[in-house]
Amino acid sequence: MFTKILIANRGEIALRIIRTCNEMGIKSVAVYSDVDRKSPFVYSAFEAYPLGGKTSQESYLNWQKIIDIAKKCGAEAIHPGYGFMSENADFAEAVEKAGLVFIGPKADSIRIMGNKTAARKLMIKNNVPTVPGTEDAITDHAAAQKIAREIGYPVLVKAAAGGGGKGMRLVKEDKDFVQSVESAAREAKAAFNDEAVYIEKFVEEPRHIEFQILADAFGNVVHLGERECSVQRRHQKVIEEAPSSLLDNKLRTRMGEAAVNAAKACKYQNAGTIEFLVDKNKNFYFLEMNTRLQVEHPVTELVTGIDLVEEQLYIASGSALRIKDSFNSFNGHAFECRLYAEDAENNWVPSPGIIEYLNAAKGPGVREDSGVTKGSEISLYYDPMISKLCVWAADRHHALNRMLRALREYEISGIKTSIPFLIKVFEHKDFRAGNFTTKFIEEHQSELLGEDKALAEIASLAAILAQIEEQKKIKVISGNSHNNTISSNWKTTHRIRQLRT
Amino acid sequence: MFTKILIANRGEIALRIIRTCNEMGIKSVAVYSDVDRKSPFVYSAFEAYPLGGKTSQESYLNWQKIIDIAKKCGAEAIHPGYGFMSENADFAEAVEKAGLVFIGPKADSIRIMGNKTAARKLMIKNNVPTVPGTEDAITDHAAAQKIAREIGYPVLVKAAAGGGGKGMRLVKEDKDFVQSVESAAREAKAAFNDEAVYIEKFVEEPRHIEFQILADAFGNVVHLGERECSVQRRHQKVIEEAPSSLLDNKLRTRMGEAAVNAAKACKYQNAGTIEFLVDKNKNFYFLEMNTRLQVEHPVTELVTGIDLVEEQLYIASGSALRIKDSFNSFNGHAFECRLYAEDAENNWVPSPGIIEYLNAAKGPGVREDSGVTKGSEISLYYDPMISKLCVWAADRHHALNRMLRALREYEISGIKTSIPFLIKVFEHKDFRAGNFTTKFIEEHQSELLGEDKALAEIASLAAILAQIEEQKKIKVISGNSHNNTISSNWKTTHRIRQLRT
Amino acid sequence: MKIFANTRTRQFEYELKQENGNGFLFKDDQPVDAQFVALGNGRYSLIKDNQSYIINVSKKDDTYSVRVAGEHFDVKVEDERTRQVKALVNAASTVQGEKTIKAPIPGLVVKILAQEGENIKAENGLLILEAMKMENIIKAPFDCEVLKFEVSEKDTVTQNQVLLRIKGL
Amino acid sequence: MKIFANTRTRQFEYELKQENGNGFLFKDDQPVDAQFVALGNGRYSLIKDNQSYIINVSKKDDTYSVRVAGEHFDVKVEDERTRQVKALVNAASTVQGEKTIKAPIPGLVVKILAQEGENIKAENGLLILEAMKMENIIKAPFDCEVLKFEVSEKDTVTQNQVLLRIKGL
Repeated sequence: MFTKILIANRGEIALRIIRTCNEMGIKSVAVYSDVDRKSPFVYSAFEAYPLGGKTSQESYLNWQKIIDIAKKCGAEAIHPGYGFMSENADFAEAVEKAGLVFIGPKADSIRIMGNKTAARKLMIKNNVPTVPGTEDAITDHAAAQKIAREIGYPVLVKAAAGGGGKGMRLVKEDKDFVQSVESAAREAKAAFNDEAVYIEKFVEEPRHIEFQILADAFGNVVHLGERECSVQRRHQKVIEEAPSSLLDNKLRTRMGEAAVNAAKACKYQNAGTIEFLVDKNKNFYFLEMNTRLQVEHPVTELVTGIDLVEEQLYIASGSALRIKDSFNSFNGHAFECRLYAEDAENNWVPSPGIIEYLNAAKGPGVREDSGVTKGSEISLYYDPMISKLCVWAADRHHALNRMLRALREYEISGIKTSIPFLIKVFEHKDFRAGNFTTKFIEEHQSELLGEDKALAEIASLAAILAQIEEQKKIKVISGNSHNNTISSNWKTTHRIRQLRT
Repeated sequence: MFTKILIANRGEIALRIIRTCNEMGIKSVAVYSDVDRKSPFVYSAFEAYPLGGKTSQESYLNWQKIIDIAKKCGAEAIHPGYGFMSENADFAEAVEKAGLVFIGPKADSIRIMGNKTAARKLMIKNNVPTVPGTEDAITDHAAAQKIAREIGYPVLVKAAAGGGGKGMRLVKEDKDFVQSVESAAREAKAAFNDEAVYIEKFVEEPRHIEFQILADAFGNVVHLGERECSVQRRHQKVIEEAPSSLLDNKLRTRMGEAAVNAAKACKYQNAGTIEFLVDKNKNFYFLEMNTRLQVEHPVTELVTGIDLVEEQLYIASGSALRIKDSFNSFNGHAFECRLYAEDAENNWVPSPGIIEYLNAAKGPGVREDSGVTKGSEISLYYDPMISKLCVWAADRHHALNRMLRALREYEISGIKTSIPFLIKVFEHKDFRAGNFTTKFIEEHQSELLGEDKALAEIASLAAILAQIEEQKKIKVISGNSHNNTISSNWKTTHRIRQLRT
Repeated sequence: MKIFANTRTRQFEYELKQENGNGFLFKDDQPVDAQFVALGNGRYSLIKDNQSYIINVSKKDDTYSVRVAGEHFDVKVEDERTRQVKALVNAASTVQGEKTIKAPIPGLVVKILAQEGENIKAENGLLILEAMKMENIIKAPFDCEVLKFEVSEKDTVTQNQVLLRIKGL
Repeated sequence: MKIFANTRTRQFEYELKQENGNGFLFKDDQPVDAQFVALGNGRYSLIKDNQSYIINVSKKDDTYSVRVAGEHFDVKVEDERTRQVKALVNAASTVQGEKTIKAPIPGLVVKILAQEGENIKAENGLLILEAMKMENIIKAPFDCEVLKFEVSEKDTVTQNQVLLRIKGL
């Protein structure tokens, strides 16, 4: 096993990896941009080295510097996290050339699965079902439009090198095509330095269901079951759960086999994820493979009891898989909410700023993987995801209610977050019933936004009392509270919503 | 199921119960002393009513007022938590007489199991092994001393109505007997309004292993396996775990059967715990029954997936047990650390004060049940336990390392806590090997205290830099840090201890 | 004195009566039964009609940002006097022929899509704003002439900062 | 200038050199490679020799209470000057025939076990102090006469508060 590893990432995922290192007695090395000097992942690491700069390009995408630091500080391996260089085959190769271990798959696997068209061809060859669309990446926008017209709208435009919704556009009408492709290409160029895109058919009533796999250097591959990530906004996952409320054991077995075949087809090693779309007739299609640890890996950890980062480290250090069998049953049910610094009620604008107070939800069944703390500044330089709030409970019903409890309990001020929006999703009858697709947010937007009247009244009263308190001129005396008696007017209707589960 | 319940308790356990209420859509009612007005359990409850006063006698032990509030606010049941009136049969009876449900056993069961001598007789009659000692409670101290001499020292003096270490004394020599009995009786009088004590033989190389049981109104009883609570100081539990590293399946089955028999013998209902001592030859003796939810119930929840408070509510509302079979195997391993406001390095003095900053451990496998937050004042009026930090992992080895990670990660300032001491316990080779008794702390005290030299040096440097920063006259420039280069002197020996697992 | 609290979509009206330095709050002529206890760090424990709430308050400019039970409200508090002064000020201002386009979000100007002096049709792009790695196209609200860009490509802008001036056609 | 930091059991010595308003810290004549960045709330990120620590500092009287890696240290910081002043003061003070017994913990005086004027043998109880529901007997450190109790039963006392005065026999 390694004695020291460098983490080429930031935020919650860097801290997540540091925690496993601490538990395994491995020294963790953080690298950080100027903006991140005060971040929890920097002060939680065993060692920390500055990369300088503010933008990703200047810091977390600065390969050579990162590899130099790793070599000089005596790290034996580099963990790329997700995003940044995690799916960059050239980086993986450079790491290996420098005599270090890349904690992830071999460059060839990244390369083929990172190229959507090559991956698609490989899947077709290996009998893994795929969505109709272009075989090759396209840089000629006029040619792309021609193909889009042939497949028929709506189509998806996707960055060939992309992931995580960046450089992705849904095009419903021909007139929007050119602008969408240009914008997607520009985003792709900025994020991945590759402007090629490809076009595919948009699947009807799709649900996003993905399989976690683990593979070692000896050809052993297992899957750890599925995660459902259908609740998305602008192709960004918002809520994930395991297991899926859609799958029965038969479908799980078939999809699990396809996932294992996909991983074997590209000679995969380490942890990876096969993403599928499942349509309204329970047909499933290979969407893409994420050749790295996923943001949403904690829900799998919660229902399998496996520490995926620990398994990654064992595999990367040359061990054979310690898990011998694929998972077709799970312990309980888990949800993850991504907490974004954004204001859903104000057209989802980003909400940068200083976190003035933070008191996370705690107690039974709550797990938080956060990258911030009280006093942290949320900047515009990086992803707006500040934390992942997860719950575990014995079944989906209890997990839904536990997440509602945790979201309501979570105190944060100074910035706005997606929590109020997430609460409305967890209250929504269709989501609770497991009756939803990737279009859930789009279709129910109006029900998922808006002010609760009773709570608005409480907030208004609080604001008035806070202002009076601030002015320090008057002490407001309660109509009743100093009598130590019980209020005569029982306004219990007030907070029905807060208790609805 | 109930629609509203009152919680006749404070601190972390009140909040624990509120959380389950919130998840079940049950309205929770908090009652609070003047000292607790700003406590998390008060502002987390659905409703909150003042009891007035500061001492327990004036507030949480003020039965009539609590029952009055419960009736007036429309609560259907009262949850007593642990401590205070949770094992007071007269209170349970008064609650029932007021037409409310007491969330716990019937008064008769509390009465017989709360009277150590009656409980002992009942156990002997039902073939549950017991420790040699007095059959009856004693108020005549001279007579008590006579019996102690007959049994032979060391003996334990215990409050007949007691629990949780209050009113308990270990007497090693005859000359200390009278003072110990008087002191124990005084504590017992103050805490339980009953000064009777009893005397028993002190078991050799004892380990404290207890079984969680659940019983319904229809005579169904199951056990949920054991918790080991051998790490104690002054008879107060400090660390608990499930399962025990001592038990094999054979012993677990025998003890589990004895536990179920003990519960049946007293016609028990609701959640309860049968405490046993296991001696060096794996003989086990009934110690006492705790007729309430235990402080350490979370470790059982973590390895069984059961929400014990939810089960308590189902049983109290008249449902038959939803769990049909006793647990003889568990999912992974769990530890609980009780975090006390005390300074182990300074003779364990209490450390009251304001919590200036608090950032609890988070991430994979960490559960915290805390009764405080940043800004909370730890007073001298109540128990010094401020929080329970729990971890779950796939096995004991991983759980040990995860707890070490969590304890080191836990930021708290303004008061001193037992964390540094707990770290040393989790580092100790005998504890790690599962090789310990209830005398562990006493026997290893010197190894479990003392300053780590490398960290003392870091702390000293930090104090100097903090003082210079405070004076704002000089800006200290690092010998190296502004070069963005890697330090040439690799002092990695420095923090070996921090990584030892 | 009347006090008004406005959330994004609602207004609540209270009456504050003063006596011997103490204040008494009324709503619909009924005394308000509310204990409001500061916990520090912008936190308050509110017990209203015996119901208990933890409230987080953060003030930005003249807006109270209030978190309660997981929900989030921006509340503007005004008393009668401030409201009257404001009404006078508003009456004095006149409508301009020009319109400014403000940044709806803080972000980075990645591309300017129009020229000064150019006529742009409604819904066509004026400028691309990137925030947290997502691009947002700022479109013309109606057919208009671009008068002046107040920002350049690569500029970082704050929310509500003026991006450009246009004139309706 | 020399600076001394004392934990309960150890002393560390540093040298602070000043130049143009900047300070340079040395230990054993080597420059200290340490970045110390305030995060607010008494928190600091210390990176020393590239090793990273989160530090919580809380000051009480003249003691810095420092948490690092789960450990807890009470550190007293003194520079050469203060140390010299202190030495002078200490030299001036003389040993008293009387001794005070101070409260080792904060708590409640539940019972006074001796009378003023009474002679008490070493290890016998003088007073019972209760804190957080546990009783602690304060015993005579040596054979002594009780001169005066400075507290009464039911009094709440702080740590280091004088409980009584005794005189050795």
